[in-house]
Amino acid sequence: MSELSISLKLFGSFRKFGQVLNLRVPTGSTILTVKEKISKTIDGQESELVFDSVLADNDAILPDTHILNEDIKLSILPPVCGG
Amino acid sequence: MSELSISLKLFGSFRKFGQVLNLRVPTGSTILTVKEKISKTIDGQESELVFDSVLADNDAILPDTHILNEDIKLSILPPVCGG
Amino acid sequence: MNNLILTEVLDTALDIQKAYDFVANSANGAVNSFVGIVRNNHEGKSVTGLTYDLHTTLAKKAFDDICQKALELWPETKYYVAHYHGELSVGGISIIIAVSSPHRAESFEACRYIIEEIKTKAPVWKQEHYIDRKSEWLPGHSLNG
Amino acid sequence: MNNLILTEVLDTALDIQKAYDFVANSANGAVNSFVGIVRNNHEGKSVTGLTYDLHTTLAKKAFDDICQKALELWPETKYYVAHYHGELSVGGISIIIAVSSPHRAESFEACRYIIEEIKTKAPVWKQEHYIDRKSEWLPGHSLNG
Repeated sequence: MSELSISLKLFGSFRKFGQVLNLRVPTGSTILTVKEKISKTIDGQESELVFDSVLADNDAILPDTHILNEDIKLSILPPVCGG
Repeated sequence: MSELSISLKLFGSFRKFGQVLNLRVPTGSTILTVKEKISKTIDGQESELVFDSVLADNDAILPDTHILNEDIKLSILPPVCGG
Repeated sequence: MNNLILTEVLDTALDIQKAYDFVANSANGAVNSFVGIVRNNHEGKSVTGLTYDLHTTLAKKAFDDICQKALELWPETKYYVAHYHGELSVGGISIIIAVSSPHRAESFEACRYIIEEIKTKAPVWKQEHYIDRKSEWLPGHSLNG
Repeated sequence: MNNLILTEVLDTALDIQKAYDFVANSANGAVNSFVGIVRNNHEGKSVTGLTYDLHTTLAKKAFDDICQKALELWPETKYYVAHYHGELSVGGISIIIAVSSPHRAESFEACRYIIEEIKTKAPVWKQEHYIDRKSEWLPGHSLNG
């Protein structure tokens, strides 16, 4: 099964895990699958927060059903509190 | 019948009649009487505006029923539109 | 009147930074401010400027009283009000109101309250000057009762 | 994005006069502005400062989109939004929003709309620093759906 690489930029309370998380998931994975992978990668810490967060590329938020077919740079955006 | 002097400072659209109007009214006149006197003094021009206005000393607006017993400096305050 | 309220009637240019600096306060996370500007048109007429006439003493007293009332309605707020006295061209600032409060909702509410109260209760009058060199005192709200 | 909207993410001090100068316009008689300030306390804890984390690209895009939507809701308005990125001490300015409009009601409404939208839709996070040297990322609104 082929895999793709994700470079995941971390924001807000995910920063305690570093600036970037490098992940590999099967080609054709959905964003939801990526979230499950993130949750495992950080040992189930902040698991609820991962699923309350959204993943985005540099243009827009990607829905949980979005399918990934190639290497990509993503950001994980936890719940926001600007202003 | 004794009289008292009123020095009436003019504001807003009353400024076309000058800075100050000097009036004499019977001692014991009410503010309403003063308004009637003002209206006569400016020949009935702006008569409606006189009765839509209030008279004030330097501390507060005086009600129409307020009685004057001595010489006084007043201001006539037409309807306001600040800001 | 106290260190929570500063009101001024000025014949020099009004200063937004001054308004902010007075109300800013480390316990208050929000500042809302309102600035009134002389517009280039009014009811279809081209306006070149405005003359602001005030009863200086009673206007300042009205501003103080309005802020004091707001302070009772929205505790822990702080107020700055400055109103221009004299002639202004288009673009000139006629009024600055700034309100600080612990949270944002009160800052918006109290600032709106102040401008609405000033419009109907403070002895201030406006004379509009038009492009054809005519002028007109604007109608307003009677202070009667 | 156009001459009616200017949004910025800055790591230098935000400037109230700049906000005013951008939105001021001779056809618009009203400017409402909102300034967010780092408070010295939050939910009973003594705060020494805040770190503002932003996804710079998406935050600026969110500010632009929010202003564009407001412009459709309140025509003839003009917008400035600046958000600070980095660390601020108590009293520091985290956000400035300024809106000009022909009449005052829209300036208040649109400015309030912008801050509420930013609070729930822009990718911005706050880490509070307390007097005991501990820190905490604040909870927020999920961008999910």
